[in-house]
Amino acid sequence: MTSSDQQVDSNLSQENGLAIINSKAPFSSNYGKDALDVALIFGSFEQKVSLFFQGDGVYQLIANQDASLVSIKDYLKTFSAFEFYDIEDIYVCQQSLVNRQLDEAFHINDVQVLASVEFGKALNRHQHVLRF
Amino acid sequence: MTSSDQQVDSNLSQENGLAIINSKAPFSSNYGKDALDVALIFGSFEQKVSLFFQGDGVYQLIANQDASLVSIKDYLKTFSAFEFYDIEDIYVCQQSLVNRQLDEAFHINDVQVLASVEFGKALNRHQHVLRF
Amino acid sequence: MSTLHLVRKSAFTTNDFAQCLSVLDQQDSIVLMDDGCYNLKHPLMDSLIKRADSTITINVITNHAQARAIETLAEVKHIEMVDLVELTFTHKKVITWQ
Amino acid sequence: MSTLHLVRKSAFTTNDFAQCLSVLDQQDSIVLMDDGCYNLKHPLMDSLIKRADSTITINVITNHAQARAIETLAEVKHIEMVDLVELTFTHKKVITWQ
Amino acid sequence: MKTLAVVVTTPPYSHLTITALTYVETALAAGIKVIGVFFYQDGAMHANENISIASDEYQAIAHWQRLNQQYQLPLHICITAAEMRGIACDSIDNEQINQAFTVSGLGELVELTTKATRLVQF
Amino acid sequence: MKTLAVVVTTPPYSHLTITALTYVETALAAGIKVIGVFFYQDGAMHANENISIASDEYQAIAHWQRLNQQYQLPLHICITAAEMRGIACDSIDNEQINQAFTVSGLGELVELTTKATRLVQF
Repeated sequence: MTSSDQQVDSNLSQENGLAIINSKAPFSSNYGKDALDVALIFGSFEQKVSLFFQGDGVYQLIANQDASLVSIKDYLKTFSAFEFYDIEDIYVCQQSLVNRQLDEAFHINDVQVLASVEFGKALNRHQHVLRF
Repeated sequence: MTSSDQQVDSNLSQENGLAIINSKAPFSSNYGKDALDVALIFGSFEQKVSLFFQGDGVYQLIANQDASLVSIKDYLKTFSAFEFYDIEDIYVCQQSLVNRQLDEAFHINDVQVLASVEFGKALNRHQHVLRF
Repeated sequence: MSTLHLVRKSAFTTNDFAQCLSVLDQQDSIVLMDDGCYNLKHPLMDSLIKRADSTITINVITNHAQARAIETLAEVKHIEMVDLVELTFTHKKVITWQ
Repeated sequence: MSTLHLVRKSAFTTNDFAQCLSVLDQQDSIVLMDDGCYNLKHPLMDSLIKRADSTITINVITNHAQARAIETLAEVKHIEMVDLVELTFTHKKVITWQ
Repeated sequence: MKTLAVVVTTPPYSHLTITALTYVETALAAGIKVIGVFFYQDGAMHANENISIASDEYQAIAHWQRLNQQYQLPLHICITAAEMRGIACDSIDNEQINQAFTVSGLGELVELTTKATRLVQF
Repeated sequence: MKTLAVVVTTPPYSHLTITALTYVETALAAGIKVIGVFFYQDGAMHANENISIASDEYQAIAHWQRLNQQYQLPLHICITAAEMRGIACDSIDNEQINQAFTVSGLGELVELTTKATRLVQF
């Protein structure tokens, strides 16, 4: 863990920033892209934003997807820009992964897999919540 | 059962007409109204149309609802026009009612409550199916 | 008071209510509104009410339930829209499950 | 052949697939497409495959599953869009569960 | 002769529409007679001439137009659904309506359904 | 002072929008400072001037306009969401955009979120 990570962790003890819950699968609706656009704009305004993936939203994080096979522009690739935008808190609900028989293999780094109670606690550390 | 009902039943042995499956609750989306509009236009063109209610769609049939309490125009009242349009086959899935702890008390007459297998067989008697 | 959860969807059709319950904290409150009123009859509601240690307050918006002819439960508090506005500020944040 | 069922939604989120299965006839076929591909990993699929008397054919559109990185099952036939067009006419009717 | 009628209820910016398009295009290429596509509910938004989708995204509307031209595929939008969604349908020579689409009533859906061997909804 | 920002993601023809409207109106009547409503996703369709809802149905757009006038309630639509849904936002004096609404970017949502005591999504 780098010192900048520790900085983020200590910020988390205060109630601040926006939490975005992603609850939809990536390829059938614009919800994932709409949530991403909100996350990136908060990042570019240097406002704290954290991403939560729950339910079918966890499919947005899974490795080895290829949107081009269904003629969709792959907005998931933009997830690799999170670091650039200082979006460092990315949480995924463990139970949602288990229910869907998914491994903890993601297409971005530093995803934190949390049990439901911890997932809820992480949500609680934010001032505002939007869900897509 | 009147003689006109028997006529309808004998028609049912052939594969014909449109079946519309209603799967959505009445007051949060336009699906129920959109399905109703399709049913009535088929009726007015004297084309056979049957209505199926399954899942949260069964809430469209429940007695004692009052859309005006939430400022919605009550399209459910138009269900009473089904007879006028010769829409006589109205089926509701029994399991869906049981799951929702709903009595078989409907705001229109002549609703046929069917177990899943019979519900599926009634569906099968139609040439085309739309689901809303 | 912690989080106010607005539940707007039927748990008979989607899993939004289940997701809400999975992150629910002891100090939270729930408001059933729109199609969320149907959840009064859902097995998830039974288990929520039976949680022995529960301090969670469950509310339903009266006219939303009445419009749908849904009978309510003794354990559930009936509120109006003006109460929902008040709850918005007596809790620290609001999450909408829709 | 009887009815062709197009399943386009995840059973982890909505109950459309469950509704489809409740009316399924022995001669019917299922096509998993779009988010319906996720159902390959759903418990409902296990029980469908294990139905001892089942003559139901289960298909998945290959690129829809591949795009989603969903591994498929031996019991499920991989098809392309041109096969779906053909199935449309080898069955008596089509019901879309979306 | 095998004839097909298709109902599309998803908007042009939904990825689900790509599946509908691919299906119809494949059917046409296979020599199936597609007697018409009826755009209902959010599907009616397809005829809005002002829709602007980012150029690197799938251009569903242009794709439907191409099928309309190449195969004379009839594309009907439901007038009631369209007007609710901000497409004014009352004037002649309406600049807001994409010319590949025909403004129709639900009666057209009855016509398509009664004529088609198969009806498929997307 | 209690301040509220509201995000609306449902279209004007959805009955869910009535709940959002009633909530905002009740908050305003109770003296809560509503610093703005941000219309995102299908909510952006509210600003389409050509939307025509049957006169005996709830007129959500007229209702938002009234709140805008009576309380100077700021109504923002997301430009990207609007353009995808057929509202051309590029011209000045745009006749297609309902004048009660302001065409904004997502930056406005950041502004509202950071200023508001509470953010509520509908």
